[in-house]
This record gives sequence, C-alpha cells and structure tokens, in this order.
Amino acid sequence: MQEVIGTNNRMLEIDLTAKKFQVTEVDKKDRDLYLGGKGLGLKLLYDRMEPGLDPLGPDNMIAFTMGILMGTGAPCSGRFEAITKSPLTGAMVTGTCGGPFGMAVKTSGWDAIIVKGKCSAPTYLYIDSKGVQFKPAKGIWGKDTEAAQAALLKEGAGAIVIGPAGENLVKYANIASGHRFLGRGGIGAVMGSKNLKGIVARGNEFKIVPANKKKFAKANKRFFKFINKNPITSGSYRSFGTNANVNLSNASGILPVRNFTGGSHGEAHKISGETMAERFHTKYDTCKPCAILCGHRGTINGKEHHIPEYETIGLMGSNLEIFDPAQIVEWNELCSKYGMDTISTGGTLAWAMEATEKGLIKTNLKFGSPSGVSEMIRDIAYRKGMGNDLAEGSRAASKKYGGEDFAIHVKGLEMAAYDPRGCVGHGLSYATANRGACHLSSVLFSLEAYLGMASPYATRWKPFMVKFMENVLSAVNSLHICLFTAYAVFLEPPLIKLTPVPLIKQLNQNLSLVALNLMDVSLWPELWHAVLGKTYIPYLGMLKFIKAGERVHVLERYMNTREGISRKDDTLPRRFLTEGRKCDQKEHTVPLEKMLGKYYRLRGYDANGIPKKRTLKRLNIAIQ
Amino acid sequence: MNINNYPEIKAGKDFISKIYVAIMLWIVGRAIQAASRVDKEVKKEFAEFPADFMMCMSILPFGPHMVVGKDKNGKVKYMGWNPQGKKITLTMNIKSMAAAMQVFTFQESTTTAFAHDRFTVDGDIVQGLAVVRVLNIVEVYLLPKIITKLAVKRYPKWSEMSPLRKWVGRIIIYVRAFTF
Amino acid sequence: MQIPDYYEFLNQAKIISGKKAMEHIPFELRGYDAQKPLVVTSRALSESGLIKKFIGAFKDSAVTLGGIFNDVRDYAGIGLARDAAFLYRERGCDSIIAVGNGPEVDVAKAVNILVAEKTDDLFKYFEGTPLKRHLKPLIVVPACCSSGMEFTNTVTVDNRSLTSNFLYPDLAVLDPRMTPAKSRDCVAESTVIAMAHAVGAALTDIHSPMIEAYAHSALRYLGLHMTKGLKKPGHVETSLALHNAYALAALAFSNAPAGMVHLLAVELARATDISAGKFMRILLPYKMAHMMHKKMKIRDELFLALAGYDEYAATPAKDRSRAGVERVLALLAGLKGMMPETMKDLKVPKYKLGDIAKAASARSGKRYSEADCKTVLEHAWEGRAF
Amino acid sequence: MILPSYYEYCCRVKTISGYKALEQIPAMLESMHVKKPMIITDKGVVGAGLIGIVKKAMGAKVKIGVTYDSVPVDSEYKVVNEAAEIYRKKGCDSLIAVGGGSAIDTAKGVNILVSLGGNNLLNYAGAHNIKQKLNPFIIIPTTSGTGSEMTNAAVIANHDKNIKMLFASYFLLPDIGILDPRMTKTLPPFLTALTGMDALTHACEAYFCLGKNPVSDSHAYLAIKGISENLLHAVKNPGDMKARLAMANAATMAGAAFSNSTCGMVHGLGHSVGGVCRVPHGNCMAIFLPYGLEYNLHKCADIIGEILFPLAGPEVYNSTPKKERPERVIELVRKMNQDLHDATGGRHPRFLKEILDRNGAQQVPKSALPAIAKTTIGDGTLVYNPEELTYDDAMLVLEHAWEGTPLNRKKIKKGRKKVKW
Repeated sequence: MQEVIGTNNRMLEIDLTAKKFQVTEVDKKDRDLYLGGKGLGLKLLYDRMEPGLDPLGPDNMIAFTMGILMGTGAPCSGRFEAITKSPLTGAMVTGTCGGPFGMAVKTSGWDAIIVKGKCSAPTYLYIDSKGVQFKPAKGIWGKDTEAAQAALLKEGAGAIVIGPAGENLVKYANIASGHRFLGRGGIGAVMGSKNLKGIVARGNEFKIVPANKKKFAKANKRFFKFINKNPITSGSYRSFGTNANVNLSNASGILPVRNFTGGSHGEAHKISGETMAERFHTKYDTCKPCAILCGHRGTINGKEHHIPEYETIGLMGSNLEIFDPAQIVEWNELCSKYGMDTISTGGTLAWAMEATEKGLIKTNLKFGSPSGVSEMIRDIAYRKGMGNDLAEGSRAASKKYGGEDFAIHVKGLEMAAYDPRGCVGHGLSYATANRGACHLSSVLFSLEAYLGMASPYATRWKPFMVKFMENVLSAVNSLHICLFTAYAVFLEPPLIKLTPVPLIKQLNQNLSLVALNLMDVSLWPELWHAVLGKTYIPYLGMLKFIKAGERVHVLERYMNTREGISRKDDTLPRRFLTEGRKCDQKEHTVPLEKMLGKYYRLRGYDANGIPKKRTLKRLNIAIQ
Repeated sequence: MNINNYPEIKAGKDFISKIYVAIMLWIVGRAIQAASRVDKEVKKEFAEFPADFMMCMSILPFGPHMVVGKDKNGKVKYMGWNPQGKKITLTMNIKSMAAAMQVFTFQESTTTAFAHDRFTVDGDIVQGLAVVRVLNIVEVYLLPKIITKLAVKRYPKWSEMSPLRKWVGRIIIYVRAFTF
Repeated sequence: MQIPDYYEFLNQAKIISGKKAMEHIPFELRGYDAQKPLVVTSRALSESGLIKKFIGAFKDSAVTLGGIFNDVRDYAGIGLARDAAFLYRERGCDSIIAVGNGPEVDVAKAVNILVAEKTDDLFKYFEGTPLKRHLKPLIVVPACCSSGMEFTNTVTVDNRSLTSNFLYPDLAVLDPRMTPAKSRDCVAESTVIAMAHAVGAALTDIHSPMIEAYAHSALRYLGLHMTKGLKKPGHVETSLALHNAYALAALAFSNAPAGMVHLLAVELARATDISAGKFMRILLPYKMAHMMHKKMKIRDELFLALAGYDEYAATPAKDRSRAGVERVLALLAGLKGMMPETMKDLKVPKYKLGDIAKAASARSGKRYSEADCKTVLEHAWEGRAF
Repeated sequence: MILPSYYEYCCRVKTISGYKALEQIPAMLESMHVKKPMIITDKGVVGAGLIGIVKKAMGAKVKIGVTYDSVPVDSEYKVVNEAAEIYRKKGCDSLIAVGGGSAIDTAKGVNILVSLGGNNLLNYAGAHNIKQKLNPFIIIPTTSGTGSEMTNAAVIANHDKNIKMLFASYFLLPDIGILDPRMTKTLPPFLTALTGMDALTHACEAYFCLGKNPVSDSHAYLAIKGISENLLHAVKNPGDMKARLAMANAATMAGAAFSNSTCGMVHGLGHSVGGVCRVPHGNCMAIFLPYGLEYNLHKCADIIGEILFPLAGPEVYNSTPKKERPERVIELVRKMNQDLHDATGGRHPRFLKEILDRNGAQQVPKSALPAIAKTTIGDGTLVYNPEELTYDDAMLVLEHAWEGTPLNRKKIKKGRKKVKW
C-alpha cells in the first residue's frame, strides 16, 4: 500500500453535465490559511461559485472535504465535511459526518471532491485513486438509504447516498454514509437535483502517515488521556450518547416542549439517555475512529435499532409532546431511510401541529399524539398532499400558510433542541450562525446551561464568548475532528480543571477577555502541525489556529452576505423574543438587540452585519 | 396568557386645565351678563330670544359647565355652573377638555374651533349663532385688541365701535363681572 | 373629467387629522355608544413613550382603556389575535383602538372579527364565509412608521389576506404627536409605498373620479413634502402632511385594482424577507418606463397632482405626460443613499424572478401578463433602461 | 395644497356610477342581506317614469315591499311618520330613496324611525344623537345638484310647531349612492341649469370656506372641472348621456366636498331667500355665488384664484396673471349664469329680481330683503364663511344681488387679512 506523508493535496473536480473530471492540486497557501475540512471547502467554492445561483440548479456545487487528521489515527477524526449552497436557507451550508465515506475517499488518495453540473439520468459515481467512473443508478434510484448503500458498498469501502427525500428535492433531505448523516440544510436535495444518487469510494489504496510521527504520537497520547478523563466524553456521552443531554436540558429549562412553548416537562425522563440505556440495553455504534463512543444501538422488542441522538429526541419527542422512546426510535429510522434531517423534520412537524391547532392548515397532526406522524413523514419524503408544502421547510410553509410567529427557524434552518431563552448567549449564536439556527456554531448552551460556567441570562460578555467559540469550532471543523473533543480539550488542561466552577462563571461574566485567553486549546493545532510536519510554536501557533477559524467563519459569513444575508436575517423566531415561558418564573426572553450590535463590532461587520473590507483584508480573504 | 400584564387604565384627570377653564367660563358667563346690560348690540341679540332661553356651555363629558339664561324678569343672567334641574334650551358642547383649552387660551378662535368641528350645538341654530356673535363682542370688551384679533374674524372698526364706547363698556363690564 | 362607464367607490373611514385629534376619540366613541376600547399596539411603541402620550389624550374623558395589548411585533398572527380577543372579552370591552402601523392594525382587525362574530375560527372568513355584520368600532391611530395601508379594507393575518368593506376602520386619527418618524428610513419606506400606491391608482386603467380625488391629494402632499420629510423625519407639520398622503394613497389604492408594482413588490418581499417598500422604489420607475415603452398613455393628471396648478398650466400640453414621470423620478432620486436602486444591490437571486412574475400575474387575475411582469422585473434587476 | 391644522372628513357612502348602475341594486341588496326594500319618492319622479326605470332595472328577483310616492316638496314630520308606519306594516327591511332633496331627507327620517323604533322623531334631533347603524339604505338621486346622497344631515319640518328639525349623524349617510344618467336624462334644461349651479356652488364654497380640507379640496376641484366642462352642454343637449353622467358625478363629488368642509354665506343667503320667499334652492345659489366670491375675496384671494384652473382650464389659468385670477373666476361664474340664461330662454335667473314664479310674477320683492338678511344672520353656515357677515353686510350683498350689479367692494368691511386654516 502506498503511503501519503501528511497530505497529498490532490482533489477531484467532477462535472456531471459533461461526465468529465479533473485532478487538481490544493493550493498550499489555502491549506495554511484554511487548514482543511470546512475551511478549505468553503474557500474552494468561494473561488468557483457565483453568488445568486439557484441552489437546485446545475451551477450549484458540492464540495466534500476530508481533514488533515483523517486516517492518521487521531482521536475522533473519522469525520468529513460537505459544503454547498443550501436550498433550505439560500445561504452556504456545511455539514459534517462520521460515516465511512470520508475515510474511503481519503485512502483513495483524495483530499477533496467537488461536484457540479447535472446528470441527464440518475447516476452514481465510483471513485478510486485513478479517478471517477459515472455509472447509471437505474436499479437503486428510489431505494431508501439502507438498501442503496447495501447495493453500492459491494464496490467499495465507503459510500454516500441520498434517499427518496433527496430524490424528491425535499428541502431538508440529507446524505447518508453508513448510519451517519450529512444532516442539515438539504445537501441531499442538492445531490438529488443533480440526479446523483450516490458516490462510492474504493478506499484502502493509501495509508496516511503523519510527517512528524513523534510529536504526533505525543499529542495523541495526551489527547486520549484527556478524553478518557473528562466526565462528559468518557462518562455521560460514552454511556448514554448525546441523549444524556435530555435530563440536563430539562433541568435547566432549555428542552423544547410543544414547539418551544415550554422549557421542561414532567415526563422528559422517559426519553432520557439514561432511561433508554436501561430499557434498550444499548451498546456502541459509532464513527470510526472514535474515542468518545457517543453513538448507540439498542434492542427493542428483540430487534436492533439505532438509538436517536438528543436533537432527534428533542425535536421529534418533547417538542411534539411525545414521550414514548420506542416511537421516536421508529420515526428516527423512518427519517434515516428516507434521508431526511430529523431536526428539520421535527421542527416542521411541530410547526404543522401548531398551525393545525390554530386553524392555519388542515392535517390530523396533534401535539402529544403520534397518530399521523409516520404518514406525514412519508408524505414529506414523497411530497404528497400537505407533505409537499412541509417538504419546503417551516419557513416556506409558514410563508404560504401563515404562522411565521411560531415557525421556529433562523434563516430557514429549523432550530436545534436548545431553547435559547434559557441560554441567551446561545440565542445570539443561533441568530448569527452562518447555517441558520445551528447549535454547533458556538455550543454556548453547554457553558451556560449545563456546566454552569456562564450565567444563562447575562448578556455583557456573550458576544465575545460567541465569537471566540465560533472561531475555535470553525477551526476544529476544519481539522477535521469531532466537536465533542472540545469538552476534553477545554476542560481538562490543569488551569481550568483546578479552578472552581463558580469562579470560572464569575470570570466569564466579568472578565471574559481574560478568561477566554487563558483557555488552552493547543492540542488541536499541535496535531495539525505534527501531521503536516510544521513547527508548532506554543501559544502563537494556537492564536494562528484560532485566527484561521475566524477566517473560515468570516469567509462563510461573507459568502452568505453575497447571497443577500444581512442583519435582517440575524434574528430569532418571535417566540423567543417576546414570549416568556411558564417553566421560567421571570419569563425571560432573549435580549438579542442588546448583543447583536456588539457582536458585529467584535466581528468587524458593519451595522448591517456585512463584513467590512478592513476585516476581510485582515483575514487575507480576497474580495471578489 | 396573564391578563394582569395588561391593566385597565382609567382616564386621568387634568385639574389645572379644568380649573382654568372653569374660571374662564365663570368670567365669560359673568361678562355676558354684564355685557347684556351694557352693550346695545348684545342687548338686541338677547332681546329676540324667547323668555325660557337657557343655554349651557359644557366641556364633554364631565364639565365644567356654564349656564346663562333669562330670569323671570327677562334679564340675561349667569346662572352658575350646574345645569342640573334647569331647563336647557340650547346646549353648546366642546368635544374635549383639550379642545376647550385651545379655545380658552386663544390658540384657536371660536370660528376656527367651529370649522375644526370642536363644537357641537344642540338646539336652535339661530340662537347658537347669536351666542357666537355675543361671545365675539364680549371678547372685544374683555381682552386687549392684540388677543381678540386672533379670536374673531373681523375686529370691529371705528365706525362700528368707537374707542370711547369700547373703553367705557370695557370698564363697566369688568366692574360688573367681578363684583356682585 | 373622465368618467368611466361603471365604477364603485367606498371609503368607510372617517379621517380626523391635526392638532389634538386624539382628544376627540372619546367623543367619537360616544357616537358609537362605546366607552371601553381595547388598545392594540406594539412593545416598541409603548417603550418609546408614544403610548403614554396616547393615554394622556384620554384625560378628563369618560373612557376607560380596557387594556393595552402591546405584544405585537412585526408580524400579525392568529395567536396574538386570540390573546387580544381573550383580553377584550375578559375586560368587557366594546371597541378597539389600534395604535401603530401594519401588524398592530392587522391584529386589531382580526380581534374585531373574532369578537364581533363571536367565534374562535378566524380563517373560515378567509376561506369564503362572508362577514355579515358590522364589526365593533375600530379606530386606527397610525404612529411613526405607518404606511397608510392601515386604512384599507384588507386584513392580513398569518400571511393570508381578507378584503371586505366591513374591515375599513371607522376612524382614522392622524395626530401630530404620533406622526413624526424616528428615522429617515421610516419616512423613505412609507413615502415610497404611498407613492407607488398613489401613482398606481392614478394611472390605473380602471379609473374613476373618486379614485382620482384621493390619489390627487395624496400625490400633491407627497410632491410638496416628501423632500423635506426625508430631510427632517421628526418635523411635525411635514410628518402630518405626509401621513395624510399615506392615508389618502391607501384609500385610493383599496378602491383601485392592485397595480403591478404593488403585486411584484409583495411577491418579492415574500420571497426575500426584504420589505416591500424597497422593491416599490426600485420597480416604480421601471414600471412607468415599461408603460411608456409600450406606448401606454401616462395620464397628465399625474403631473398635475405632483407639480400643482401653476407648473402644470405653464407646461405645454404635449410635455405633461412625460413631465409627470420625470417628477416621480426626481422625487425618488431624493431617496438616494436611503434605498437601493436595483435589485442586484438587494441581492435578489435572479433565478427566483420567473416564479415571482408568475405569482404576481396570477394574483392580478391576468390583468398583467406574466411576460410583462417578467420584463419589468428583469430590467429592474439589471438596472437596464427600456 | 393647504393642510389645515385640523380637519375631519367622513363620507362613508359606497358610490356606484355608470350607465347600468341601477342593475347593481339586486346584488347590493343581497350583499347587505336584505330582501324587501321600500321605495320612497315623490309624484314628480313617478310622473317622469323614473320609478319604472328603477323597477325594470332591478328585475323580477327583488320584491319591492311598497312604493311610497307622496313626499311633498318639503320633507315633513307627518309624512315621515306615515311612511314609517307603512314600512312596518309591509314588513320591509331596507329603504331606497329616489328623488331630490326632499325625498332623500324624508327617507333619512324614515330610516331613523324604523331602525330605532318609536314615533317621536324629535328624540333624535340635533347633532350626533343617533348612535347606531341604521337599516340598509340606498339613495338614487334624480337631480344632479343637491348632493344629498353624500351628506350626513337631514332637515325635516314640523309645520305644527313651525320649526325645522336638523338631524346630523354619520349614521344618516346611506350605504350606497347610485348615479345613473337615466335618472337625470329627463330633467328639463332650466332645472339642469339650476341644479348644476347648485352643485358648482357646493364645490366652490367647499373650496374656499373654513372647513376646507385635502379630501374635500380635490373633490371640489374635480366637481368644478366636471361642471364647467359639461353643464352648458347638458343644458343644450339634454339627451347626451355622457354629459348627464358627468354632471351626476360632479354633483355627487360636490356633495361629498361641501358636506365635509361645510359651506358659507352663499348658502346662508340662499337658505334665507328660499325660506322667506319659497324660491327653489338652486336659483339662489346661481345668483349668490359670484357675490360670495367677491365678498370673501380679500380673505382668500389666492384660493379663489385657484378655482380658475378647473373652471377655465390650464391654458386660461396660465395666461392670466396671478393677481387677476380671482377676478376672472367671478367674471366666469357671471358669464356662466349669463350663458345658462341665454340657453334656457331666460328661465335661468341671473339676479334676484329675475326670479319669477309660475305666474310670471316677481318672487323676491325688494321689500323682502330686510327679512331675508335677518334670517341670514341666523343661518348656521355663516360660521364657516371666511369673512364676518352681519345684518348690514347681508343687506349690502342682497341689494346688489337684487339689482344684478357687481358688489361695491369699498363698502365691504374687511377683517384680518389672512385666514388661518
């Protein structure tokens, strides 16, 4: 087997219309500035895509990028990224996934794939180190994600496929790779619009070797140690998966209940990770390689099923007032088979339930009642009846039928399962996140609601914290490594570990600038430098790493503003800005306006939320 | 929804305006009474009114009011501020206290106030107009020219009201209005 | 004077405008035997202190305000309407006062339907059940950013619109304490909407002298006061005059068939989340250019209304039509820097234009062909002259 | 255009105009959910065959409850009671008034009684004393002049007590006013001239009197334009439906204008001449209009000057220097009277002394002038006149109007220069 030292920097540009491909090199400068993964993908599309094109038209491109760490054996590095213009939001969307496709592409010798154009007939692609073969997808078109993958995997080590939802251009259709998904923003629909059913990669042709093996091994060891010591990564997530969040959210009042009208519910324990672990005898089923092991499988009525993630449970469970875990598991698998994002599906269903209740639409959906939901999920996937409208997402449906005040989305992307009224900093993050109501942009909820390291209602330093976390996480997504490693990286270094939590909270609240600059995230840049064989200068290397994250974030923002995103879109659903909740005695709402201006200033955006020229210049982003 | 967040709001009170307008009404009422004895034009206007003439000028909805009417002897008299128990033949209402303030602070002349729909007249319109004319004359007597010019359409010319008549009338009316 | 073979016209609203206008509300309510109105307004207004001024106007009156429902933001939804209707019933109110602009008035109108028809199912009226009775007295007091659309016979709740003559407000109160705008953007938006509607009504092919009367006054005020209003948004007299223009333009608009500019702007706003006013500013010149291009007559009355008698009379008859268009363009040019001039600047994706043209054409009942709509849109998108 | 510091405007009448407007009645009745209208009209209208046209246009679908056609020249208290009684007896649910001012005023009175109950109209007399929506009510005017379909007032006489009761409330406005040229087609030329000048006076006074407001202004502007373009033509060609429709529209718009801005001394004088000498309203209007303009000239010359624009068209307006415009307006109004006088063979009076009754006798003797002047100063409209008008002033105007000489401007007592709107 051939070896790749560090990275081979080759990528594939595939034109589906012409059925041609081209092998190109990743620019060294881009590699340094954008790290890889998400950052590199955005930069590649930034150079190639015109603003204002139709996301479902042939001009739209999808970039699949593999990180530097993939294949090196770094912890939780089995993740790859997809970047395209979202049909759901009209802005850029980036998705990350831990399925086998990433590793297969990387070990076929490719760091990135860019797909553009449109096939005249359903097609799938076969990729190996030599290039691409275009194969008719006649037999698998129309098949669900499981069957399609089963058919394709005969040819290679990893595949991505879309399900019927993607084929039918459901605006929040996703892409499956194994049992992991490129979930959000309707990347599946973009693939569907290109008549592209799937991509298979042969894999196992190259071995990836870090350039500086010694340094890599050292950092790696420390990393594993941190992960295994951290109570979240080695404890709750490992035992219960992300569902461990259910009880935490319920306790801190950020669990979505009844389309985000409540923040906690007496029956929430029934759908918690703890309960499921006990009832379904769960065991691991995760991305590879992984050190945290958050994915789980369990046995229900003698059959093995995938245990849904927290977001699915929140959006399809408590948010619909369903507290029967078996029911949620069923819907989760249904969505997986059809290839639909569970967050958006759940959010849209909740909107439909409330709209039905208010007389805006006529369906048989009802909060607390599971009847009709499975049918509606199917109708959405196949765009039948009301499903056709719901397939456009809650924003479009509410534009058509009304009910915009309770359509819980930002920029068109349905909100994840953290109610920002219990973590206002996260509210700012939701409002300003590039993807829309994305929970992974800053994950501030964990600091505010779970860990108690920041006051959930104070606003003063929140813009600063959001900016910092966004920068770091953008960089992490460009490595590319699992976000959950952040728990270990942030919390395990001695300085943080030994400081009492109340003191951290005080510091964060009053001296955030100091507190965040004391954060030691050097593990990540160390790994990156080690793989590429570059010299890592302590602290400065970390700052450079965070600046790269900032560059990635601002580039994405800038690309979005070229698509028309501006301050008017950086807002929250009205519910969070005006309605207090019963679970919260003081009936807090999110004081978004208070934070937004400051956030823009910190980010170097103008008052309208558009990155200033000065900012772009500082970050070496070429203005087109 | 918690309806206690949306409390009922009772209408406030503006005592200063109310007292000011009440005083003005009292002065005007007394002055009409005085003028009806002094000025021949006013006398003539009232002479044609029926014996049961009783007018009430009110600020809606709660007053103050001014009642002027003919007594048993057929003399025009200021009958106080309370219209209750009196048989009113002509009502002139000002729609609101703010409108009354506009009129009584001379920001709006009587005719402008009419044109601005601030008055409503209930009763014989002929009498109503006569009262407006009387008010104009009373204003000429009571107030300096510079203010009265704002309030009336046409300040009387020398030929209509000589300065002698004006000043003598003015003094007598002032004396009569403020003494009992 | 042109008289069409047939027309209908109705303006249900009584307008009271000027000094101390709000103080006349208790008297007007008395005329309906009402004394406990529910006030529907927005939080922004109640925080800005305007509501305090409004409440102050009820001093020394027999009116009790049954509650200030101030939860409206920039969207009128059924949830709000139901809450407000609940408050109305709990407090035993007998009339409604809406203070604010679009959404506040929409909520108030929806509440009015709910309480007058004694129902909870609002949308059946949107789906064909006719409104049968006169609703409760509805008073509209527009504040700062009103665009006049408050006075039309349409209610828009949850993006659905219902038009019925019962939905005209009974009273429109334009008070100089409420009309001054907070910002130039506010004035820009409102004036453009009024301008588009008044010009649309003045140039509509289904024309009537009544429409002309309203459009004439509206355009006259716009012509006289727009420039100053944009310079000094808080100027009391100018803002009052402009609000008169907004109201009159809206009343003309609601009696004329919706113009192309309006239809396209509404569809564009729906597709992009950008306010319709911005699109009207962009589209209006192109629509007129398109009319000239197609050799459609632009009525001289447009110039008359905008320029006044003297200037109109001094202009040779053959130039008046063109002069009217130029006057509109000159007024719109005053918005430079406040509003974008092409749709490209607004980053409207070009691929959406086809759908928008189709939707607008369908909504006009095919009075405007899809091709015409698309032509205007495309020219406006590119900023290309005809 | 002036924005008054305060104004009120209300004209909540649905206007339906056109050559086939009458045909809309069944649909309109249905939209108001009523089935059995009562028609109120007078013998003259029936005699002219207009009711026949209305009934024919309404078709067989609408069942007319009853047609009451005994409205006298003056709307009267007893008649209202009688008609209300019939309405109730026949179980009608709505009203259609067909005719001129008196039929319309009677119908307004009937509507008060049948909607609010009782027999005592007096309870509702005065301003703002009706506080609820009345029954569905349609007005079809048969003269292009009074504009009563747009006014919120009704005057009903009580001959027993010898008083005229004024009713004013926005609820008196009809739901619908229908303008159909078939209704005015048979109006004889001299009546066309009279009613047309009546409408012109409404419009002119609405334009320069104190209650002037933006909406009434543009209504007035259009009305003046419509009348100046069509009146003479309609008088000369009674059968021209286009001119008839234009006149009907102009009169309605003038009605809408003056009922909201109210009128001044021309109406004041006109009412009194009508009251004292029983002269048709329109006659007086035509005669007094130029005098009203002259009398108020110094107060609002610029505004009166503006009237030249709709009255004579842009070309004349432009060629006349600003200072001369008001004079030109007065001149043109006089000329209009003269033209109508010529076109009607002298039946259209230019001066008071020219008004003749059926027997050809002078209707307004010079000796009646003091009585007229006395009544005039008690007329409510004077409040809205820009300049003060006392008894002496009224006499001055009356004497000139009787003789037909232009007003001696030196004798006008002039108040403060400008009007504050």
